[in-house]
Amino acid sequence: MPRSPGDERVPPRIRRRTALLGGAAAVGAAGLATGCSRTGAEAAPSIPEGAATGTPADGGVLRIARPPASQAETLDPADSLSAYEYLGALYNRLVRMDDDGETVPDLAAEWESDDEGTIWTFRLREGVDFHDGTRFTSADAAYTLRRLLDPDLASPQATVLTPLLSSEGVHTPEPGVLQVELDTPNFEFPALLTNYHCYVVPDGSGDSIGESGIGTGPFRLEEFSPGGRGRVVAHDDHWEGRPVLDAIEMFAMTDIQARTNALLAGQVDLLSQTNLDFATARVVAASDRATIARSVNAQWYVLPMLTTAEPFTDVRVRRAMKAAYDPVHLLDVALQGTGVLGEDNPVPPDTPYWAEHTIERDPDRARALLSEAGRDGLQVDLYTSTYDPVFTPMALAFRDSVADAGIDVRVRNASADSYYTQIWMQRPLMATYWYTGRPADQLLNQVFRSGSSYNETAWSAPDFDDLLDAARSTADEDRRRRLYQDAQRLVAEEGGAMTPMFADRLVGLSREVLNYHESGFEFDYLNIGLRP
Amino acid sequence: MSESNRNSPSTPNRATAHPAGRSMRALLRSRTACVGLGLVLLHLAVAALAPLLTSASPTANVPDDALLGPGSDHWLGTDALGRDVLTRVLYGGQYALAVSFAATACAVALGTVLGCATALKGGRTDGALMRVLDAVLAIPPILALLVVVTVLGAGPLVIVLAVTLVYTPQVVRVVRAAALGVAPLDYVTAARARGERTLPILLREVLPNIVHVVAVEFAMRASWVVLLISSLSFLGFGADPPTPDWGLMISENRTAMVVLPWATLAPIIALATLVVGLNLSADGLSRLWNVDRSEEAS
Amino acid sequence: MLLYTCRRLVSAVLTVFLSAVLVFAAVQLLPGDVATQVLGQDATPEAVAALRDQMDLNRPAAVRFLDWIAGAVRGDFGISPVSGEPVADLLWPHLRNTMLIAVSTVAVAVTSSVVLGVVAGLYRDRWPDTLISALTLIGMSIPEFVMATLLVLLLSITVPVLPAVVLDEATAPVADLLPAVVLPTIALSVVMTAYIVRMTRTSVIDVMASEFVTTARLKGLSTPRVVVRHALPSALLPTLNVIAMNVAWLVGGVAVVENVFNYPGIGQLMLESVHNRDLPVLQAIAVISALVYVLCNLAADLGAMALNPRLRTGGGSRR
Amino acid sequence: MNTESTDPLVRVENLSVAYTSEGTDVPVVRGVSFEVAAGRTLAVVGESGSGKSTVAATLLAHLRHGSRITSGRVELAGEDLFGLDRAGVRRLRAHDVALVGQNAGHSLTPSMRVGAQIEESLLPQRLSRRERRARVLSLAGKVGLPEPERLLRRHPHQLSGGQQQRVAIAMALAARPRLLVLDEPTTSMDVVTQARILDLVADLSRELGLTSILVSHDLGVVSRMADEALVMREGAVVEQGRAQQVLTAPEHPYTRLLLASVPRLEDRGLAEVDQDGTRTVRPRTPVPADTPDAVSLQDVTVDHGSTRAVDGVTLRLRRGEVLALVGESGSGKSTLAWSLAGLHASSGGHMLLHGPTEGDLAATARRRPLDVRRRVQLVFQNADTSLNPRRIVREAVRRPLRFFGGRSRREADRDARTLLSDVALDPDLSGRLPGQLSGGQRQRVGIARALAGDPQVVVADEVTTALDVSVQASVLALLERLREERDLAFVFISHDLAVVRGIADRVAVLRHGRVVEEGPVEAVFSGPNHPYTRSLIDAVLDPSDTYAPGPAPSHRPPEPPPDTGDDPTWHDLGGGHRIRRWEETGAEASPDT
Repeated sequence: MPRSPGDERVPPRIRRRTALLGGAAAVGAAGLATGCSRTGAEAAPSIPEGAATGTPADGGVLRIARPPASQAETLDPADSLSAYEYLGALYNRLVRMDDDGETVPDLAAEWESDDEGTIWTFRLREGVDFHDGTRFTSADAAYTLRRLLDPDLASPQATVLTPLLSSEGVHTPEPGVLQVELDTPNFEFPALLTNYHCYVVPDGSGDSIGESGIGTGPFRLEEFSPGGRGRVVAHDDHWEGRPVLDAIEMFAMTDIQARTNALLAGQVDLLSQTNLDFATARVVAASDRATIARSVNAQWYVLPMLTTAEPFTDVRVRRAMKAAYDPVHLLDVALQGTGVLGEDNPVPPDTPYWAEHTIERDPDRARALLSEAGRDGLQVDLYTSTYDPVFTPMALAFRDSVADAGIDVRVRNASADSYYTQIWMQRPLMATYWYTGRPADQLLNQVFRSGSSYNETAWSAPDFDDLLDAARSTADEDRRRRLYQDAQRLVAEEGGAMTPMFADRLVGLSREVLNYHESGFEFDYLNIGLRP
Repeated sequence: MSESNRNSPSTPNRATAHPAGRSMRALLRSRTACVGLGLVLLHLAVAALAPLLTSASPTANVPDDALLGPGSDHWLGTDALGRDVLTRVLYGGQYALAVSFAATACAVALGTVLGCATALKGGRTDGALMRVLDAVLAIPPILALLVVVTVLGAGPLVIVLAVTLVYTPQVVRVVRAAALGVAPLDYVTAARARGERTLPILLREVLPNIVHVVAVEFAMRASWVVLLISSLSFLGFGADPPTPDWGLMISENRTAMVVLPWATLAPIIALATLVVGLNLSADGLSRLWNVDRSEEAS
Repeated sequence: MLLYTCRRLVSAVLTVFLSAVLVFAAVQLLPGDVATQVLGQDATPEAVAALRDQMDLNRPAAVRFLDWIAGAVRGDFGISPVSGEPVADLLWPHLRNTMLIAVSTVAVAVTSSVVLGVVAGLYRDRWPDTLISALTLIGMSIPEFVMATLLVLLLSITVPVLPAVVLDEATAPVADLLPAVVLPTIALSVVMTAYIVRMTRTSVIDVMASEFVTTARLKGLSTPRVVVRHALPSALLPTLNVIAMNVAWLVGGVAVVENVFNYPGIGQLMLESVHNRDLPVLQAIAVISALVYVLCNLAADLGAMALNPRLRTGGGSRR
Repeated sequence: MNTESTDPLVRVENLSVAYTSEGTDVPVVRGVSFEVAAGRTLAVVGESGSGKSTVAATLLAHLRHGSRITSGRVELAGEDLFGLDRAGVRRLRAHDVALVGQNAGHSLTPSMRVGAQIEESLLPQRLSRRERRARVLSLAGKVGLPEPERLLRRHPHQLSGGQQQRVAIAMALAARPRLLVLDEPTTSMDVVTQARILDLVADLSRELGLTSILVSHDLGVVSRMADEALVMREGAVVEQGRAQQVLTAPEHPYTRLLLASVPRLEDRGLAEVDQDGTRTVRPRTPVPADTPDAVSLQDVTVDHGSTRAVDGVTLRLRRGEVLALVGESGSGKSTLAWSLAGLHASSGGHMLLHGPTEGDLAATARRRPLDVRRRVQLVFQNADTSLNPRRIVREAVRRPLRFFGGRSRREADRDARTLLSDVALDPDLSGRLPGQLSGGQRQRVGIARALAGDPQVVVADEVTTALDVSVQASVLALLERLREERDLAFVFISHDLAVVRGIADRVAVLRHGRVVEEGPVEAVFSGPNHPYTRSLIDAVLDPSDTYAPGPAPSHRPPEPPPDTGDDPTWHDLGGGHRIRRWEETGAEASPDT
């Protein structure tokens, strides 16, 4: 099973007004996948495992439907409201992440650190030009990095990078070399630069980059309107070679149902950032115009308990909740098997640093824990939304399965558009997800470290923080891995996040599309094409 | 001059019947009203008796039974969570009927009181109230509803409150017009000449004579409220899952309509027949009682 | 007549003003500070204070209202704190797009419903009436979101002749939006036609039973002449109101249909703004909708004046 | 078409019409037969529900929705009207038969200019536009529309009732019909206008040699207009013959009853009518001059907004006396009555209640003390709307009993039954709803309700206007009896001088809110009079009068009263009879503009 590594995802875009109410709904993905052959009156069409490959036609225009980040979205990669789909087409980073979660070269050809893990030297690729014809140098890379650290810009990635370095530590010894001097040793530093906020922009372009979109990527910007449509065209002089397509058109659509209809009606070719529920996926797969491609383990689902809110301030209640629910039931109902168990550990299975760990379901223990905490017959509201079609089935299945432990869950539906402003990190218990594809270090630091901006459970455990610090500064790979694994176990046992499962993303795309490949935050814009 | 014998007092069957019996019989003679009220009663009965009609649970998720077509175990198949569609449709009326009827009742009751009072009071109070109500009417109902529901959360009580808020002005208009039609009639004048107070005049003389308008208004308004609430559910502001509610079911299953038609069609049909029933009731009753419905524009 | 028109105009302005007051007051009552809403949970107190200052939240409500209304009159509805753009820039394109649907829907619905209503009224209780009445009943009973969904399924997905959703943004040229207008127009027309047909039918039946129509018939006039010259002007009077109400409803209430079609109209903007608590936009939408509502009613009244000479001459009944 | 003069133009044979109601046939017309010769006028007479309008409509091949012919045929010049196809029916209506309806205000299309409506009737004649215009103008002149050029461009609501009816007549004549059907053409008009319209129709019929069928409930109108008469009752013909014959020597008891019930100007008291149609006039015993006042009015004014409806009226009403207020609509008589009953506040002058209970009547009902309030009671004109349709008769009477008398429910029920029998209603009807009663019965309930307050003064506002003549006679008799039994004073408002003649002791004639003449009934009806009073008296049609075919009787010129006294406002003729001085202008007596 391929794994999906990656970098970060949704919460950075909290302010987006995405999606759809109206839309899709509860329903789970279902069974067709392995092991689930239904003998119901209606045999479901099977869902293909991957996208079609082959030799595409030269050129062509691909139409992508995407959820807008906001009506005020921008092409500035560092901004919290950046228009995600454009970034990969327009820009490059110094480094990117491959399918196995390893950091690999992009604009940086190679890199190394000193023994302490404090001074990192990146040797940059030569002969790379920006779309406006200017040559890419280390000045651009340094400018990009310093911008990310600029407190006025308030880039989400700043919260990850600021503890490590300051702009004084960024040096450009020569045009082809970038040197970064960290404040604290970190052997995972390059992995942090795979984040999609770290795309390289031209030196001094800060004021205009949000509209100009000038980068080194395979496509250059022709047209962009925030929250509306846009178009990028092939950049003939791209350093990796000209992309297959002539152009990509992007259409912003908040409603997941609208996106699906557009695909089914042949108005668009690909649905970006859209996980289709299983029933819809079946409809799409059955259509003669469109089909489904899976992005395996592309997101992990989580029910974060806010550890600063009653009743989850008590670790016994958190443990009781974790012991009470049946992840297998959740996986069956919500995903119909198109995923794997999470065991309350957000690091994807089989990725570097993954800790194997299991949690036993035990309703009786849950009852005992609750009674110990004085919370017999616990009643909680669980917020969900149509933001993602899996939330509600997951919440309903959760509600079913904790009933055995005497826990009464009331599922409350909240509006999708304001879900991440009104509910997330505000309500004691809700349903959410993250895209996989972020390095373990970034994940654990960003989502679980005390005081981190995306710490959705508001968990604060000094021993956990210490483990992370120790891991970062440990040069020895094995030792580092063990430290990270210890940290994961701590999350699973004491943290506030219930992570029932990793899910495949069911991506809707036209049958005309060839060579679609996406993993984590890496989308292959270069090779995607249309059937000849 | 009236030539017909229709109102002639000598027609014997009219003269002897008890008033209540008479209106009952008239009702039975109006096919429209009968069919309409019959449909509404059927829905009420099904909603009330749902637990007896089906043994399945409307909320239990059975992943192994997901997305089945119609069959002997599940007459209308199952939805994506393996819930029996027929069971959910049968239970589905409970929420729609309870919330819609409660909301309509509140709006109509409040509107009737205000409408009668303002019609009898007349003068400046009436003018001012109507002006304010006009201003309220000018604000799109869906906007007001959405704002109230977003701010207060989407509970059934909130929806009742919001619908009352939105529809009361319209009821006031209709009832006021009806009351204004009654107010200058001589029997009201007679009561005023006796020096009776406003409340007894309202209760004894005016209300009994616009009760039919109120009844028609109720039926009509209820049909709108049912649709409105289903729209709210559709937009995600209605019932919380897993409540079996028609609007929610339509919204949940509509994407899969191609492969799973009944999960969407069944709640649509249930919703439509209820609305048809309410509309037919309103039609039949208004024709039976000669209610002028031109004020109903809103 | 002029006097009457002026009086109606003044009262229309007053109604809109009152609506504005109500909307503004209601918004003030909303729980939660706008500044906190906008900046989110982690905002520093200084940032909140700065934004409050920028948004003028520290001044008394009455002063802010007057400022706002003064701006609104000039078409300036302030700045949307969510998108940072002037509200007017968001509002006008969306309003224009909704008007596209509204105008075509009105055109389709009014023509078809008046024709159908007259036919039903003339053939009262015979098969054309039964058929039309049954169809309108169905039209009224199916929620418009269902109608819209079915239309998409039918005319966009199964037989792909029309776009299922709108890919363009609000500011797209009208020509680009036109194909996308068709399905929403059909979905809305069905519902609207149903309501107008019923009203037209009832009023045609009433008028056809009136003494003056009987008199016209007894003069030996042809049926078309009786219907068109004698009956219709009076029969359309009550219909005007329904039409006005429906137009107003179109502007305020198409949210659901626009949602299904991803149509960048005022309803869509409204839904977005509700979710984002973009209050300045909501206020502007409310006031604009109120204005449209009042204008529609005004138009209906003026139309009634055209159809009913009694209103035209000040209503002096000398009988 | 056969136009041989010996054949009757119209022949109706054994015509029966029924309508279907809730599955059963209800007959409306039963076996009616008659003929009308060309150039003659036939009157169809009957009370409400007699089927007379239905018969008239069949002559235009018209039946009401839901009605059908169950037997018989209707012929015009030998052609069966109900055998015609659509085009034939249109031809018939466009060329041969025209209708003038009861209420021109309702029968003219409100959205069309009246000129256009007349012109429409000319369309079948295929004239040029100019010819049509000319014809319309000449027609307008013929029916006596003043300033036709201007009036024809108006809409119906801008015309007075009389003008509207003239337009309707012009419209009917435009088709140059052979038969004119007049369905209650003057019923909704005041007497003076009625007289003028009737004159016009009579003149035109003669001039154009029209054949007419006149439907009316008013025997006076019939005697004025018809050559022949046909009396209908409950759908069947009870008597027919030459009009004069039918009206002076009726054979059928129903016709006799009908005729006897018509109040006449020459009656010197109230006529009592037996079931067989014999009438006895009981002469009025004058109220003694020293009887104390029940109500006195001094310079009373009442305003409706900015218009003055009642302008300085001074009147007195003695105990046991009936004071009639007479005038056309808009004269202020009803306003004055409503002020007395406490429904309008007066804006000036004094209004006092005398007698056992005394009080100021200037205040509205709610401000009057309960005991004053109950002493002045109102009976309404329209029995249909004066009773709450959702309350049974007993409740209608019981409510004031309990409200005023504070009786217990049981006492009130008992007293209500007594009251109902006092107004000659079967107490068994007390459980009925008003909709289940006849018009006369309803009016009696209204009277009983007024009596429940134990009043000293009853204000009766046009209480018999909406009733058929036979019922009117019995209600008038009831009022007279109650007056005697209870020593009641009545303010009796009416526009019908013949009724007033029978019931009133004194008469006050109102015009534009002022009293123009006041006096004992004998004195007023014998004259001399104010010209306005005179025109009202002259317009009364009496069924026993025979009108010579020819010009209408010329109105007697007002006799100048002998100048008495030097009051600048009034001629005082003695005996309480006084007449307001007037300017000698023609405008005084011409309401029909």
